Amino acid sequence: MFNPTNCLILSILLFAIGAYGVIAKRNILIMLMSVEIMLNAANLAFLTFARLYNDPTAHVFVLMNMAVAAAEVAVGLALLICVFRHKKSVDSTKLNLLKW
Amino acid sequence: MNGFDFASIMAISPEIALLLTAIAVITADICIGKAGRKCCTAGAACKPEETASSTEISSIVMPFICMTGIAISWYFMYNLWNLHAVNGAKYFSNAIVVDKFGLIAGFVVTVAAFLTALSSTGYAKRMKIDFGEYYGLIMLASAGMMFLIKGNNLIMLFLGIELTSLSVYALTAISKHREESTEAAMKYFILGAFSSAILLFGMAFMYGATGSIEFGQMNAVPTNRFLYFIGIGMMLLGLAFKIGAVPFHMWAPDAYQAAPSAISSFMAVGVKTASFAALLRLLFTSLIHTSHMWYQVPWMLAVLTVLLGNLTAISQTNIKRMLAYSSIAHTGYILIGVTACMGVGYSTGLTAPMSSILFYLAVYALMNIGAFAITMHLGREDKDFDEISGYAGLAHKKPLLALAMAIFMFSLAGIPPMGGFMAKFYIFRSAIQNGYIWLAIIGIIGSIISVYYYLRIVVLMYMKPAQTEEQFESDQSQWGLHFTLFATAAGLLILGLLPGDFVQYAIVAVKELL
Amino acid sequence: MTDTIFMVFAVMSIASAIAVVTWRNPVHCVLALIASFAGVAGLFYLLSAPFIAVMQIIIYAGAIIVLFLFVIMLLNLKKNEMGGDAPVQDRLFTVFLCVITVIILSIPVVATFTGTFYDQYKKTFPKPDANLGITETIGQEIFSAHALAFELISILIIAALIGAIYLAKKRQRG
Amino acid sequence: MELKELVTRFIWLIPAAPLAGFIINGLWGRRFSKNFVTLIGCLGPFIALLVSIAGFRALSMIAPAERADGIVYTLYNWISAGSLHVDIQFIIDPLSSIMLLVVTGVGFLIHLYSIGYMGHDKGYSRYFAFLNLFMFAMLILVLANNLLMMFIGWEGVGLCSYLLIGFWFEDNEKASAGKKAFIVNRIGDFGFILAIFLIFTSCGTLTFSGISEQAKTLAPGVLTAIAILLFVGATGKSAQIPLYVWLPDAMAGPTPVSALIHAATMVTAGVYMVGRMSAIYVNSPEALIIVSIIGGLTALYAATIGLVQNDIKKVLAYSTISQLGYMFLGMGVMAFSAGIFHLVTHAFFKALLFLCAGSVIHAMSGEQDMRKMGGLWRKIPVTFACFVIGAIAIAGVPPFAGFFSKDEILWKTLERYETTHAGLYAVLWVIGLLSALMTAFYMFRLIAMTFFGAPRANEEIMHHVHESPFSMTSVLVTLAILSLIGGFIGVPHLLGGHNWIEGYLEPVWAHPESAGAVTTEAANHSMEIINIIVSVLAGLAGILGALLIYTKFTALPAKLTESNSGKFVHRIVYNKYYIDEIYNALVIQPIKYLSALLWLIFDMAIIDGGLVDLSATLIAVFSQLSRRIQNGIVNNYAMLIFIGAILMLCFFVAQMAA
Repeated sequence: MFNPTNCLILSILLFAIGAYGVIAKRNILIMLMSVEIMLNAANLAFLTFARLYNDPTAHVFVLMNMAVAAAEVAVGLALLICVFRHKKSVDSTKLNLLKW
Repeated sequence: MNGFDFASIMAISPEIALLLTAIAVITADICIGKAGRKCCTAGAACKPEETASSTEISSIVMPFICMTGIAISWYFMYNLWNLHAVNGAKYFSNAIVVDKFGLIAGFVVTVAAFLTALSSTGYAKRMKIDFGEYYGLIMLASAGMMFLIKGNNLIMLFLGIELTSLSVYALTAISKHREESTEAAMKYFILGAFSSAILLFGMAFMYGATGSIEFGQMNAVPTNRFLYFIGIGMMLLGLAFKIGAVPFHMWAPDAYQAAPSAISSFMAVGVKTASFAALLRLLFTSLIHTSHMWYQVPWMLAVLTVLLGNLTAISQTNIKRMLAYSSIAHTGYILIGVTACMGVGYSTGLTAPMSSILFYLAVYALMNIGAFAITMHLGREDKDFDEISGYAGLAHKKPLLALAMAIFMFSLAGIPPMGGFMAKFYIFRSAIQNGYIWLAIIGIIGSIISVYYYLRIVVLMYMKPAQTEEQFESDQSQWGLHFTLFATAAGLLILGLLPGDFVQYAIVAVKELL
Repeated sequence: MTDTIFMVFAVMSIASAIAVVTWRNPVHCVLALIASFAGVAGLFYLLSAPFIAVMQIIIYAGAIIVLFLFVIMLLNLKKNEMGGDAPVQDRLFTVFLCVITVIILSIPVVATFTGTFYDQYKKTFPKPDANLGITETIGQEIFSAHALAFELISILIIAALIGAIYLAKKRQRG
Repeated sequence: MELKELVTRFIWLIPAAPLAGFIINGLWGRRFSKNFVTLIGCLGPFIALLVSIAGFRALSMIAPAERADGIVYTLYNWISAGSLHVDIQFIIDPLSSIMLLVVTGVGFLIHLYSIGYMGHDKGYSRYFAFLNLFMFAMLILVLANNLLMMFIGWEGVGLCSYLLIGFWFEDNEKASAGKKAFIVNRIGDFGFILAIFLIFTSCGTLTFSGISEQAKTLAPGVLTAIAILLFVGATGKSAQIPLYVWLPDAMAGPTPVSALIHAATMVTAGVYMVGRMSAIYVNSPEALIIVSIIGGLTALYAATIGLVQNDIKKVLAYSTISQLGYMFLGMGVMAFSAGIFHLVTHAFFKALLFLCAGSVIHAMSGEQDMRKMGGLWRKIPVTFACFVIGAIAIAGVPPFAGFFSKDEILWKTLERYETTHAGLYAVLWVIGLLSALMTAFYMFRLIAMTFFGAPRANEEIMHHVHESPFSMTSVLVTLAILSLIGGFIGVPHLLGGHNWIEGYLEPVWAHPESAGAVTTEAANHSMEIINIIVSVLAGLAGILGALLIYTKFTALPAKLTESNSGKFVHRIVYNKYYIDEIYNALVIQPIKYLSALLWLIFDMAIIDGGLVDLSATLIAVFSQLSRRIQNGIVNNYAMLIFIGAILMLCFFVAQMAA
């Protein structure tokens, strides 16, 4: 039995957990993973609504999102490697050259 | 029109031109690089002057490929402008829309890209940047911005934002041997990805509320306003991040300070113009009917952005960081225009604010690129000339350069007869016309505060002695930069003295839209 | 039956997501992330999106997770290089913020799906369109209505490739 | 008619000629020889002067009834956006033609003077370039046919004033004086630009003729708001209470600049603007009262400060503020013609006084402190004679220029006594009279301290004292002649004149709706005569008082003490001390305390401390606070974004519930 409320609240929970990860973790790797969780949450919401409207458009959207997520992770991790070369750390608090 | 027929291809011809240019640049880079390596390996010893000459060649050839590509794309845009004399046309199953509004915004973006390429002729080499990636990513980012401007559904909006952002993240870190560059790019990336996720979540709710992802289809006030409002809120946040509105602005100072100046100005101008165009398109096709219920949100954003941007700019010691905060403040002024669009009659009240936003974006592009180009011009080795105290006495050593800088500063401060004054005038006028008098007053207060820090540069340049003798000697022949500076300064004066024509174009473009 | 499966997948995705954001060791986190993705994939399947569910496994587990693992191995982090969590008060405040978010976002969801709107759509829930999530429908959709977006994705991946390769490689001109 | 067409065709030359001078000298000035720079620099204003004279002639040939429409020339359609339509349009009507003659005439003379005065400065070409740029902006302001163009000129003159005050920028104090002027002016501009917006939204047009037509139809509240906002702009530019503080500091610039910008032309822009917007003001009695009160208070207040200043230029600066107050008093009592008349005569004699002061400073090798001067009149007789003429003119002694204009303003104030608010206008008249007395007093105190008595400067400086070159003295003499005869353009009917300037300007002004209550002239003749007599007496009393107190005792040479009437002399010396004491105790000390108190309260506490310093400090503090947000840790940025998101969502959820 399909219940959109459950699915949406689940996706909201995932979204909040992801947001927690970005804000509270100081390990950039894990922050990137948390962003992935948030994107997943959005995809889940999309598919719930697709089911609601019987509309394949959202499926296409979700597919695009996955590709974008993969591309984003690639750039993000490459940047992380770059940063690691300079700082020898993936600690986000070490990124403190630029402020004020 | 669904498929890839001729008309559809023509509709995206400017973008195609930019993409092909990107590919051409990267290919050219590989070829020249190979040629350079070949003469290294073929000979008994690698002759440094040969590699140097291949670098020299590519440092001139690459920007020229870019500029040619942009010129071709302008030609296509010109065709489209004449073709769509009456109304915007939609292509690819309504995925994109071609109209004069988008063409003007696209023109501003490509002008920014053109000036960036032009000013990078000597600069990219001095900064030890790899040309292929640099120019390729600039072209890709411009194409992303153009798609963002033209996009007519949420998928195109999201993909346009992502294409633009991914290219710009990489461009921020393009001089990756500098620690602060990579750091800024990393921060920008994390926050960008975070806000993209929020934006996407908002899009999901928007879709859930309206059952469609197409802009025109989302405009009917939906049966359930609950999800709809959540969707609007989160999407606004995503776009507010891209334009750098307070409190979503924190990436901007870091990224603008640490990126090479050419990229800082390109990113400030291009991303802002494209995001504002997308925001406006979203607004007037889909959201305007309910805007009377939530205009307070952009109102608040505008106030915060104007005040915080201007206040924080005062205490900066690095000119690029100061310009970053000032660009945040300028986002605030434009947001005043956006707010002025809201809660008023649909077609009557929108012409003035929307055309003034277009005008502001064009003026902002010129003055920002100009100001950043000065920091490029005076820089040496792989540094930009970014200490504010270093500008003391510039007028005595390089009077023309100081004059140009004074023009940019006065224009940014909104002092007549520069373009910046007319732009602010139009924005504030439209806000007052539509009943947002307090917003306009706060905007004017903000611009009065801004006089402090812009004027400080002028005072330093004209009224203080130079610190050392040789500090203004730049070590390159920089004809590209000279041309950029001349073009932007002249453009600002022209837009300030004769704004009528450009505003007429903007009005035509906006009226067609409504 | 479906409800039970739903609950299993739901608990799996939530629990492993929480594990991702609480554990310290990135390798463990990646493994938890796989479990979370798998759980969400199961949910996708339940939402009559079998094709997307499969793609979820392929792209996320196949591409993204592998990328993460590669980078973790490449960096070979020592303990002091990892960076832990924010201070306790920050974490508590973040939890507080997240709870507020959940509440704020849940209010409209619950409000929407209990009223007349819900009744109107309720009839279609049990039997989704048989063609909704299958590959053919999505394929047709992609190559007709969203052909341009599909092309744009390829450009986006090119851009990401250029950027990523440039950033990750060591050599630089000059 | 032929002349009119010719003028119409060449109006654009008036601003364009100085602009061309600015561009040429500004870009290539350093490479030119000094003579060529001079030629270019003076040619622009000269051409402008010629065209202005031609314009004035052409306008005089038009029938008086049609003069108000003026000679209009549209250069091009400047802004046309929606309902806003603004042209670059020049107008020569009676008001602007008078102003044009003053600006170009005095401006040209001061250019000539600068040749000698700035001759040895290393920034010679830069100076002329800026001066030409100033002329350009000022002429745009004067010629403008709409508010927006006027605002452009308004900002332009502010910018040039800033550039020229800080001309000797090596001196830190001077650079900051320029900055102060700029910032204080921006506060005024804030009011002005708000007024422009308000006018546009309520009238739908920005041209002066359009505004005049619409003004009567506006709601009284809106009218008053516009009028007061405009006046805020005027107080900034024309240095009225409470925004006058920048003008004394502005004396840091070269003296010809003080004469041109801070005495004759730019600072009068506020008066000119109020005159231009007379249609707004006559329909708003409240605003008129505010203008007249501020004007009167400024006149008195600045005059009291002028009494105790020791810097020769500071005295003149406060005197300028005081005289500007007079003009606003005239504007406030709807004596627009009298206000403009005073503007014209003031331009003559104040420019003269400043230039003479410049000549003195030049002679004294840069010394500005009057306590170190004295006994100069033999050494620089031409300067001395001119200065005395200027001082008599400003003191209001007939038949010098200042008498007629000042008297006219006082008379019109007194005349208003018969209408409503009788007490107010009586007080204003007394204030005006008192300021006239003080004006005469401090001017002759200045003369006494500078030119009479024993030299107080050291031998070396006195040895170098010499009359200025011909290029400077000729300008002084010209201006002295103008100060002498300038008043005859407005001889009142009572004294057998026909008040030409009043009749000439009359078509420009708007008239209040209830203009019927003007009393017949005959009935007022006796009052007018009393007014003239009293004001002349006040001027003479001031002059005599100052001369007595400052010269009588110091002028007696020490020889007398040795003569056989030594005892008598001793008594006189003693007496002098005695009188000085009384004077000191009864007059100087109270005024000193009063002005020190006023200076403390207004200048230091409220304006410098309160408005400028406090706001600057506050802004700096906020700036420090706001940058703390950017603490460098990316997680915190994400948190702020998230908080922003939550707040926005809270708003939307609340909105849904509503």
